[in-house]
Amino acid sequence: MDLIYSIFVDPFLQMAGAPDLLVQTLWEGFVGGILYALIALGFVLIFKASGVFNFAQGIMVVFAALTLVGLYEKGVPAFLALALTIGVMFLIAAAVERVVLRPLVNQPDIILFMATFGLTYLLIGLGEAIFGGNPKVMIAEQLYLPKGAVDIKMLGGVVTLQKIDIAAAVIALAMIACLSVFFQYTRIGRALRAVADSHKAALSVGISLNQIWVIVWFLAGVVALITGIMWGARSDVSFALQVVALKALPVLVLGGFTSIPGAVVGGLIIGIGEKIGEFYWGPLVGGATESWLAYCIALVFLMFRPQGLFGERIIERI
Amino acid sequence: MSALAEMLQGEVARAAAETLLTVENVSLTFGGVRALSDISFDIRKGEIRAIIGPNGAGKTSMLNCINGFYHPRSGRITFKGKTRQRMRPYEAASQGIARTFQNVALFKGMTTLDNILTGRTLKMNRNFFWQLLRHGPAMREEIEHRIYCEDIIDFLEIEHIRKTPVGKLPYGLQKRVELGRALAMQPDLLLLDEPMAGMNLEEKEDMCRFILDVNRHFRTTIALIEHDMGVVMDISDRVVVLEYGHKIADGTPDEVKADQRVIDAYLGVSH
Amino acid sequence: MNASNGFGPRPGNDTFPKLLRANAQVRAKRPAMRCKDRGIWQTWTWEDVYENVSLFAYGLKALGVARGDKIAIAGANRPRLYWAICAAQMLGAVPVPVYADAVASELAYVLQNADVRIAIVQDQEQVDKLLGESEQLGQLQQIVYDEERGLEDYDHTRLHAISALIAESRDIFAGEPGARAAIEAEIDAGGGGDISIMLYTSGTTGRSKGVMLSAGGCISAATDTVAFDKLTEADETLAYLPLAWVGDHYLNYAQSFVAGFCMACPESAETAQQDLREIGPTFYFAPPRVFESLLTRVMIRMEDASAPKRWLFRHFIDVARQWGEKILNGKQVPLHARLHYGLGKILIYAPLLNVLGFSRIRVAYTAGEAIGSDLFSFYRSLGMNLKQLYGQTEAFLYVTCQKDGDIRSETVGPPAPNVDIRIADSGEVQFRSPGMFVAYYKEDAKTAEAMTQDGYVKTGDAGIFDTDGHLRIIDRAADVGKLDDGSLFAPKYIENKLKFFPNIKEAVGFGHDRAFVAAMLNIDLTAVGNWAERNNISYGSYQELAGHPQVYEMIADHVASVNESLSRDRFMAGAQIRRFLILHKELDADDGELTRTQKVRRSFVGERYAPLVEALYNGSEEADISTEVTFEDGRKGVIAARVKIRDARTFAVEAAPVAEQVA
Amino acid sequence: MFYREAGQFKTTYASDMAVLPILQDRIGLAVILLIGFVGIPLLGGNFFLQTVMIPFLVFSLAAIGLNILTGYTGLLSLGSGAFMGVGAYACYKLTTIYPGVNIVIWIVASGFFAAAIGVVFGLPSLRIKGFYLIVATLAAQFFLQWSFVRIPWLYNYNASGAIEVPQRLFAGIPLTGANATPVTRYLVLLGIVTFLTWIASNLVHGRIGRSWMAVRDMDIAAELMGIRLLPAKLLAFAVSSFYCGVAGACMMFLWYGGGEANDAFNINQSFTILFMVIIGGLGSLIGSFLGAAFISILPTALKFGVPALGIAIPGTVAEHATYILLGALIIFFLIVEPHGLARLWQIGKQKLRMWPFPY
Repeated sequence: MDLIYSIFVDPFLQMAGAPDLLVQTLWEGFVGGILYALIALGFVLIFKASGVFNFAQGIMVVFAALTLVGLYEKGVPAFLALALTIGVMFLIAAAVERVVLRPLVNQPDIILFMATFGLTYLLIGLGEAIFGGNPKVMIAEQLYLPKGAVDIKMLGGVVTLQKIDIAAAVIALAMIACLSVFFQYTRIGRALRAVADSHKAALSVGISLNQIWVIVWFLAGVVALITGIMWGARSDVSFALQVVALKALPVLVLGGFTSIPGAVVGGLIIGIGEKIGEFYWGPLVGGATESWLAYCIALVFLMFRPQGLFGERIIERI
Repeated sequence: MSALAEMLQGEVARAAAETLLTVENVSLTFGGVRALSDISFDIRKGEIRAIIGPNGAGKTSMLNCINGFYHPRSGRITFKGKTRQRMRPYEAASQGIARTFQNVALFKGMTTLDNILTGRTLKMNRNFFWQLLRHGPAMREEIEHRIYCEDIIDFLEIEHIRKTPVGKLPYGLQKRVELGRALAMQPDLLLLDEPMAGMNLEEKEDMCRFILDVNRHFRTTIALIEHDMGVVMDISDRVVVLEYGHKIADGTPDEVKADQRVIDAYLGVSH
Repeated sequence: MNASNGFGPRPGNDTFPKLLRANAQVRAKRPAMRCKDRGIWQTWTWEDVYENVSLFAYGLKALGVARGDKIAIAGANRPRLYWAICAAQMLGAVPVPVYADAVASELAYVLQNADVRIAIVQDQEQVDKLLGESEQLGQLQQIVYDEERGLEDYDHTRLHAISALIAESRDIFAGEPGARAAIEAEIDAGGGGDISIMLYTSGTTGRSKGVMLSAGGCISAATDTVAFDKLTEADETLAYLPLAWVGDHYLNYAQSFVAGFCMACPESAETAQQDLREIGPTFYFAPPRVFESLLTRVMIRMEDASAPKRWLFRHFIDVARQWGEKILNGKQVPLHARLHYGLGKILIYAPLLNVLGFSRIRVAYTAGEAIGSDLFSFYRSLGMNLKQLYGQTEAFLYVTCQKDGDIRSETVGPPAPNVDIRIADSGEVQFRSPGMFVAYYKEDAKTAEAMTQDGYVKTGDAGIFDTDGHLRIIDRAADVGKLDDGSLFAPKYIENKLKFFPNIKEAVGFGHDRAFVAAMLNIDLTAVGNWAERNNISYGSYQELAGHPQVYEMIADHVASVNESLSRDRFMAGAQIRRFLILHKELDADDGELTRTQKVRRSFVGERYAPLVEALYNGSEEADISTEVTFEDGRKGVIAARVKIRDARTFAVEAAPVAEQVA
Repeated sequence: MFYREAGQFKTTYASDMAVLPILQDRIGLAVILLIGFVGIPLLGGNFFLQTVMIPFLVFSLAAIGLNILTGYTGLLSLGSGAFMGVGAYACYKLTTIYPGVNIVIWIVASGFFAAAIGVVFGLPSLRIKGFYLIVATLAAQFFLQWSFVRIPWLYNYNASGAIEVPQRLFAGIPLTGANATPVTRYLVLLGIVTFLTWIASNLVHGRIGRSWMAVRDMDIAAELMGIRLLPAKLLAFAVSSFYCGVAGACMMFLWYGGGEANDAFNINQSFTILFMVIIGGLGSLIGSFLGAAFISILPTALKFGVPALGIAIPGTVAEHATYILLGALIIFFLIVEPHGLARLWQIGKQKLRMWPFPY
């Protein structure tokens, strides 16, 4: 009886009781969700254009961040380091296209998927070999990212917003906006969209498939870098992030593999969902539910909409 | 007068006795698009029934409704006296409806023999624990069904590819294997979706022979979709003609050939 | 006739049904027949076969088969058809196997000629042939078939399924014990003197004749050779040769009944190769051309192998060439050679034989035509005990056969056991043998022709005994001629020597009553085609390739080496080839240039290509020819060509030709 | 080259449908088993058994499990690590509650618990396909991993929070625990693996295996053949998890001799096993072994093999090298032979059968 109470009544009473806490939690969730969305975005970019389910996105984030920090530690000025890192991401993109994608073209999805697994291990190995395994601190202020926090009095309480979080949210949203514009209005963007539908179409636009792959993987790399910076600034840069990045999966499942807005919405649902869940229901089961709650949320959604939130209903033909 | 009435009664009674499957006012829609509207026809025991029509006439959708893959929005389908609204494909299968597909749907990773053996799945009932051993009863059952499949293999003259993975086979043979797989189910009603699509003349002739033989030997009722009018008219007893989801004619090949609407419908389509 | 020459039946089981009954007792559970069907080798033990044959026989009896009736049997090698043969013999009727691929009219001729009342056939195809010829076949009363497929809707008043017959009799046997006894009685009633089977000779000349063979004779002959080759019930054979050919009846049917071994029937002609590989027979027979095409395919397949493999292959094949036969013949061989050969056995020979399905072969025979020494020794050098025999339908096959370990390619070996052979003054080989035929059916005149007064059979082949008593068949006696200088001219002998070159497919030799020997040749399109590809010579057609100068060069060498070997032969040295040409078209049975059994019709070719023959002898460098041909689809057409003629290198005669030897 | 198939003809369907219809293959298997059961225990030192053979066998078992799910039924899973955990913890609880019962029985029995859990997480597979299914399995992975840590009852409230494998005897010989010699543990493990492999091959060669493959190759057609998708898929999940579970139990009791979920049964474990299946070859039992051998032995070979060659490399470097090499190899394999080692094996075998011919 009181179990039912503690599940279905008590949490809501708490919310009502301390709305400021609720808002705080929501905000936390929101920022977390944004970052999930960023990672998911990387997946979406690549999946859209090359149909490859790029499992390596997570490690790309880590790798990008590590490169940035690593370069800085080697004494490279922050923004030069940033530029160089972007260059590195481009090299990676080019290499991936040449070494992995081109030989595997026309292979079944599962094979390409597996190949990105291989890529993941490769990058982990490289990252650790070059930069060492131990966590690093993101060079936030050198990049003029704000630090400290603003306290907002509201609902008879105080909601604390980390400036970095606000920055993260803003930058992320800005970037998402840019990408959507890029896809909607630029020639390359349209070409990329075309590829998603049919490769011939893309060629007709006059861009070779290989170029397109390089471009999307590079874009994904840049997204990864920004994600890495943000995430790094909030916590620190470590390989643990790679497992966190897996949460992009439920996000994608919710948002659909090919939809940018989907990624955002999915990200927010997951982010907020798991924070709320952890904060209000977590204690019941001993806490630390973030590790799995995201997936279960996605699962529940899937049971009702197997094609995700934004995917359209599949009519099976035979 | 009353005699006539009786006669009619008799007629009706016999017709009823003969019909294996009746489709009544079936309609099917995909997100607003009407694939089938208000289709009715019947299939009698032991006949070869053809469903023809221009591309997109809804022929395949019709078959999909019959074997429960699609669920009609309205209308009734009665098979062997049992009427049903919704049912899962495997239920249709277990009631004795087998099916081949427009673009071959074989199990690419498996050999011809294994493909045909899957057709026996419903007839196999040794439980999981015997399967673990694959000896004794399980093996005996396996063999008994192997023998049945070997008869089919012999019947379809595909001995030489018995153990070839079907993925490696030429199209014509794949079609034949698929027919074999359907036959292995010992169906009461066999649905053939364009059994001769993309075949050369020789292969078509073979396939015709097989279809007729199946109908004769196994006394299997057959409903088939086919584009090749010549073939259809030769081998089928009765023909339903669909166009844009509507039924425009139904009757013996000659009747259908004579029907003005059919002629119009086919003027557009090249054959 | 049998009685007179003492080659008649011997005591013991003197008919095949009796042998079957005996086998059903001594080796009841051992396999007697197999047939690849429904994906596995269905197997019948001797017991099963005996049971089925008895039932079958009873069924036939019910259809009115009486002693002395002729029963035609047409179809592929199917156990049920072999049962049919034995069932007929049980009832004292005479089975008459017919070539399954014979066209309706040929079939009709045989059935008519043999007064067949009942035909037992394999399937719809054969039934249709018979029904098609029904007006010629007035005397044909019943047709019994094996495979139901397609016959369901036929009128079954005169049509019966073997399975049905057997099933009915089974019920009867179950019901009344008398039935079985009746069959037993029929078996006992049979005797060695009975006509056991009637085989129609494929007539190279004229209509084919029914050769009647006595049960006792067949069995004695088979008994001798079974002993000769030490065949036991443990052996296995693959019965893939035509039922109607003496070879199949002897090697598979007769010998398996005598020795009690198991014969296996392939699933179909197409799968025969695969089935051979599965069964892996221990006793095997094939005509030379089979071995030849097999070798060709081996070589072609090896061409695609990786370089190291090819090297291995060539290396060890050479080793085999050098030592293999010696080892097989149990000669003295140095140890290192044995080791080297042993290694080759592991790496090449054994696997190769395995892929070909020859791993288990103990005895293999080839016959029918002469076999090239290279070809012959290739298989022997791999360790396969391939031997030659010389035989005839009239002899119930064996006249001579080679002993293990004493084998040479150019002879057919010493007389088979209990066979005595003499060379007539005409040079013709004549023999008396246990299995020799009784007479031609309804052809007493021809029978008399074929026999000498003192009961020898004329083979019609010219032969010579080597110093060590091995028989050498040179040619058809009729064809052996003389050159103007009187030296012996055996066209077939020369032609064969030419044909042993893979590049030469057919050869026709001329020379009788002429100044010298000349030859017309056909190149082998596959072999020469390959050669052309490898030397990137482009060609559009057979004609173009045949006319190509380089091809002429190559062939000229071949002819030269034939002459070289002829020059070393005291009998043949005089008959070296002086001039030759390569024909612009392949000799073809459809044009009547070959018999259906692919034998050259020399005289016919001579007439047809008269201008070329003329040119060969009048020394001209080339000649025009135009001939009517029949195409695949039966259309007729004329092809014309200008054919080049070459002189061939000849060699000094080492020993003076001894023409008087034969004359 | 070693094959002598001439004369190996089948007169019964039983022999025709045998798993190893060719005599030489049966001989080969016998030899391998002989080496496994006799040769290696005699010749292989403890170190070899402990660091090479035992891990190899454990992973083979897990790989077979995942292969049944992914290779035969076509359902992608990233939860195998967790299912292994279920087996391990089940076995731990069972043997603590009933110490009397022979540990081997518990090791195998623990598979059933894994199977049960597997079915639960398999339920979504009816509606969810392809990559979407990964989410379900990830949910399993993380939820289970979480509960291993959060539910102290599972590890008997140990201070360490880890499984502490107790000593269990059979006929006086310690099978598990500190005193169990590698040889005994190896033999027990080999016994289990051999038996379960036999079972697995029976399954995949029979009706059930066919329906799994049918579902994999064309689920729609399969359903129209009368194969019910949900039962087929759930069965696959159950059997797969069973094998993983047993593998997990073996890992803890016969290899690690104790340990904690977060390092033994984490997501990386799931990945590793997936690699084994991919590299080994989807839908092939031999492949599972080849893949397991390849991926489980590679790191060891690097760690100990390279120094053995005289090149001294610090452990960390070796670890990184392993990662890099592994990643590179995976990509390499996918490029040269997407069907994995099993296909290579097949090709090689075919070459030997056709020797000296190329085809």
